[in-house]
Amino acid sequence: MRSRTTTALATLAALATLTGAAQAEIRLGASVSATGPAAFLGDPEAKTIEMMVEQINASGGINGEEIALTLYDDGGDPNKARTFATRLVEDDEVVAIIGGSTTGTTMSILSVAEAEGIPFISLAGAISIIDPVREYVFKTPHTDRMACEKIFADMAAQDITRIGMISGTDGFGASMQAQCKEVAGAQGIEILADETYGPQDADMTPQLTRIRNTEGVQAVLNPGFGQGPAIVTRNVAQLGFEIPLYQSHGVASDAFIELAGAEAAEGVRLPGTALLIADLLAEDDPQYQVVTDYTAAYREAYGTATSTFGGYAHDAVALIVDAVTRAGSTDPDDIRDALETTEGLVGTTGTYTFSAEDHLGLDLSAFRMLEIRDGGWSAVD
Amino acid sequence: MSLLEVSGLGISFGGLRAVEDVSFSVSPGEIVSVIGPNGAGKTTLFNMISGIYRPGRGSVRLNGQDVTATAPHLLARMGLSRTFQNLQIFQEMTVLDNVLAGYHLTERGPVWADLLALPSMRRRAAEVRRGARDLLARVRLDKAAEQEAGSLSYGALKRLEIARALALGPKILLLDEPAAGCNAVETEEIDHLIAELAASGIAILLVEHDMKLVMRISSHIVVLDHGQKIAEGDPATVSRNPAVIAAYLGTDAPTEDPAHADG
Amino acid sequence: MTRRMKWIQLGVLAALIVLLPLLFPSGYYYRVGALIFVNALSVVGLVILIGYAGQISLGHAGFAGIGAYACALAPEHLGLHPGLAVLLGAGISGVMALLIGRPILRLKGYYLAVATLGFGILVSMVLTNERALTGGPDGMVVADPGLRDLLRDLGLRLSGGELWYGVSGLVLLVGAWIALNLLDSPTGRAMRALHGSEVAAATVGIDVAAQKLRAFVISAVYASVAGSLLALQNQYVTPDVAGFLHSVEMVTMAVLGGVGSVLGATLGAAILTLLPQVLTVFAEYEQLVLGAVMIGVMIFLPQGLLPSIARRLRGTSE
Amino acid sequence: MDALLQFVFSGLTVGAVYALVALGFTIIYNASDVVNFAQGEFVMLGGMITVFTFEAGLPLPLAALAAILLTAALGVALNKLAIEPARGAPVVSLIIITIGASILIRGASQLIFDKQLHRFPAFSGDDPIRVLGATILPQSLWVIVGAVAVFVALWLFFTRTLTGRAVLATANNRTAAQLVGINTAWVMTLSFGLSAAIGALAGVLVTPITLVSYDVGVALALKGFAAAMLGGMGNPKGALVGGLLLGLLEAMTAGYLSSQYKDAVAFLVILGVLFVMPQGIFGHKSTERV
Repeated sequence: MRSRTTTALATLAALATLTGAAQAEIRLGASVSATGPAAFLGDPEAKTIEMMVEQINASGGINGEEIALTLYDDGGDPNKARTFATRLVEDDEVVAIIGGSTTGTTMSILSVAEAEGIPFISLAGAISIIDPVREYVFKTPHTDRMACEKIFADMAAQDITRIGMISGTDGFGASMQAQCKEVAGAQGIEILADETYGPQDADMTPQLTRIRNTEGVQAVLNPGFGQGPAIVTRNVAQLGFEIPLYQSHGVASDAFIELAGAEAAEGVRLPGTALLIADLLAEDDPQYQVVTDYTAAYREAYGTATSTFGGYAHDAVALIVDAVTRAGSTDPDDIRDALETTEGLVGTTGTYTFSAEDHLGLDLSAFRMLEIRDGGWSAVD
Repeated sequence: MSLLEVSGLGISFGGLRAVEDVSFSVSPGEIVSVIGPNGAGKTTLFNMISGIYRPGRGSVRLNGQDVTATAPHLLARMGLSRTFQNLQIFQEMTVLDNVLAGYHLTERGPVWADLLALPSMRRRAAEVRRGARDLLARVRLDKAAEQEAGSLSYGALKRLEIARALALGPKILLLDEPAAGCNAVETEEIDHLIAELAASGIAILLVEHDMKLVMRISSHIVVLDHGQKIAEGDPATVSRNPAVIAAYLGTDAPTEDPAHADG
Repeated sequence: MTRRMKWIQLGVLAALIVLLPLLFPSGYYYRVGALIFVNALSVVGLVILIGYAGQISLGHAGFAGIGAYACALAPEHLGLHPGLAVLLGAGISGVMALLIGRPILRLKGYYLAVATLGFGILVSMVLTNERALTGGPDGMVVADPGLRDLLRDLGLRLSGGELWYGVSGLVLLVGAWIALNLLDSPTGRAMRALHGSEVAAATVGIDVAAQKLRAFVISAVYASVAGSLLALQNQYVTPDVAGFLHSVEMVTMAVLGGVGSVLGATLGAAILTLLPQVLTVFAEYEQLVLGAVMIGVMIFLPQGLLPSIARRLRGTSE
Repeated sequence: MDALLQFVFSGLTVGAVYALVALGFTIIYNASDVVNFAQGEFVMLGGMITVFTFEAGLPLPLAALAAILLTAALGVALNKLAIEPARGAPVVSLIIITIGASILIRGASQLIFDKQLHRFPAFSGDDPIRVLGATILPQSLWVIVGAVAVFVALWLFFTRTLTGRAVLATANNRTAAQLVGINTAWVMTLSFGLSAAIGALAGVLVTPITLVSYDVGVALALKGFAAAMLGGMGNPKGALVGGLLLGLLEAMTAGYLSSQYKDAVAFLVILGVLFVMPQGIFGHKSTERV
């Protein structure tokens, strides 16, 4: 029994040295949900991080030093995420961490990063990650609250004031549902119906029928990701709704149009990033270069289109590269300080300007209201 | 006064009357045997008396108290114990543990004493352990005490079941074919054991196919056929009863005397 | 199972807990060790339920969830110290097990499996849906019990990893001691007896329903305490802790290591906890390997790893 | 009123999916007393293989057929490699083995296929059919008809064919079946193949509605298992009724009570039924012989 455990530990130790064996100067850690229920988020994130590190090293690294990436797959399990965060910090001795595809895994990594003083850039949506501001924690995605605000602003512009909501009970959907309910009042939106569905449900017509039968509903909003929103979109078409359907940034990818079917998805609106409409961007758009470069590189490397979530990871890597370059140091505290003084860094999601009070650094303008027309994306504003 | 009183007992399975209107009684120290061809309803009768099946009709009285359809573990507290035709041994426990389980009512105590291994629990356990070893010696299994029960031979398991049933300190013992599968020597041992138990005042109710054994030790015999009692009386009377002879001849290979029809 | 065997097993366990840190190259190993101990604790509970009493549960993560959320909620809403919240959680789990166990445990085999599964899913559903209270699927923060500060004031400086390694190891030892006590006690014998034959157990006076219920309640308390320990050391809790997959993981650990054996349970917990850590380089193959291991062990070592190995070491003398 | 009808349509669609999974459970349980928790993976494979062969250029019916045959072969392999070698193992071990198989298949699919969601076109288009103000998709009818057809076919198989009766005989008493000359190993092979094929068929039918990805199997297996237990494990009638009942229950709860707790209500009802009828609605009571 003892010898067996020792062997297991020796294997562990051997593997640990193996992964860190590159002896490179900049040790970057990542823990994302490349498999499991949040693989939808984590898979493009993992691919993006790996691809970018390879690119950077191929072009000579940062300040002449290569990045040694240690990337773990936490499978969406917060418990595993915490273990991997500990491993990154204590065993792999990384100088910065990217990751936390979901709010749950982010919160687990966050407390390790804070305790050990390692800068951490989260890829999850919840506002609670950076509000209140924590010394070492930053994030790249817009908050769910911003998505709600963007959607409600678009509704208000069309004189829509009373809506029905149908949300997934997964982390993404539930978080956005709560945020939307919080900000709705302030933007003059009244939520008349509030329905939910499980992440694996096959049919949402009962919930949608309830919404349809609610007097006065002018639009439907569906926060969620995965197959749910595609099924909701198809069910809405099936039931012959005559009111507009809004989706969230959770489905902002080409795959969504394919899954929901171009016909059913026609006219669906959602807040998305420049990434989705890379080919529609004007060449003088500040994001043009970064977005086209990234989407092209991703397609070349993996043969598929990337998604908004891959873009979050892209921006996180870019932020760290920028911070290390400016800091001229690989000390975690120096990187943190440099991160906090990031100014005007253009990413795929938006333009980041961090400060001691703001560890997100995006504003609403980072979101673009998109509409699905003729089976493709088009910008509304 | 009789210890066990069965009156009008009957049960049906899916419309089929397995046992119908059976009555008899057993007194302390008495050995009553239930015999009959295969499928006569003997085991079913046992299962009703010991609370495993709920009788459809009739009543069971133990020590004057109505215990019809009482749960088996409550009957055990009242001093009713049994063995099984198809062995019901705790296979993965040691031989000693099997008998110790039979002492459950004596050795049980508050659960926290067991969880924390309090001295009170250890004292109780030590006491019954001595009794258990004695019982094992009595059925000649003392050498196998620490073996896993599943590794014993069939005959040994039969004896183990009797030892376990005795651990309860029963007032009445139901033995379902205790000698089945035993060789002549083992059968004789069981014969002695049963007689000894009866002599010590325990009431014995016996189902057995070995007619020599039954005729030798029974004080009273109840004969079942097709679920009904067809005869009753002391061994001599029953073995001369034409109905009994017919029942056996009708079902089994021809035998001149039911006393020799074993199996 | 003699008393000597009990102390040998406890001694081996204690020696492992105390000596392993000498081999730890970094603080991360304390974290892995602590996880193994916490998992082993809930698995020891399942050894009592599945191994001793022969009853299955596919919903025990539900109790872990109750224990975990007790530590998250009680300090915030009742002002209870997190340490006491562990006891509160254990109490709630025990009472809950008592209430649902009575009707559920009448069921056998797969019917019991689906009923316990239903219970587990109900708990995780409540934790997921009652967002206002539990933070929903995103989870919630668990207050620091202040144990580290307390020890520091007493002159003992420990890192978070070391502290929870020690605490989890200690609780596991206590849990193993209790489970081993039970094994060689009237209650333990009654449980194993009904596992062997319910009818025969009843005829020797064992109240089968009551004993099953005892095993269920005790194992629920184990799972609950394990859930609490996990929440306290993670300082964060999500409904995953109560999820179906966690239930399955617990049963797998138990069966893999040897469902009748306390040390085996610890081994099973260690293997399944280490597997994803060892396979990080081949993370894509993790599920493949896990599935193959589960099938392979059940076919080739049906008693579980430890008992099968022990049997092989003793030779074929029996 | 049209709302009620809409709920019924939804419930029947979802219920038919559950029933198809539950029917798969039933066959294997009958032949071997094993509840195969990898049943959901058969459904997943049916969908995934169809998607990938279809995208590779095979016509849809051929792609579906390929998926069903390949999955059936995998079912047979599962029996030969994992179930038969563990004959006589306790329930817990069998649960672990089949859950292990399900994890293994999922892990392999993730490597062989991908982690994305997929669908292929519905068989008869996406134009909803209107009935008294409610609507139902043609594909839903395919699923419902599929479930009923599989049930009828199974019922005929079990009652009218010699092979089917051999399966039932094996279910009742393996040793006795062997004694009367039934090749129980063949019965097992047949059952696993058949069950996997039915699972794959379910996957083919439902993918246009529910979409498919490598990890849809777990949820389907859980619901199908629950449905089968609700109806009474081992009884095709129970599987069909249990599945439809579960689907309707969820739809009605979502429609009239709370969509948040529709799964909770479903499980509460299952618990309630089992308390009253410990063998499920159509399950038969077994008496222990002592």
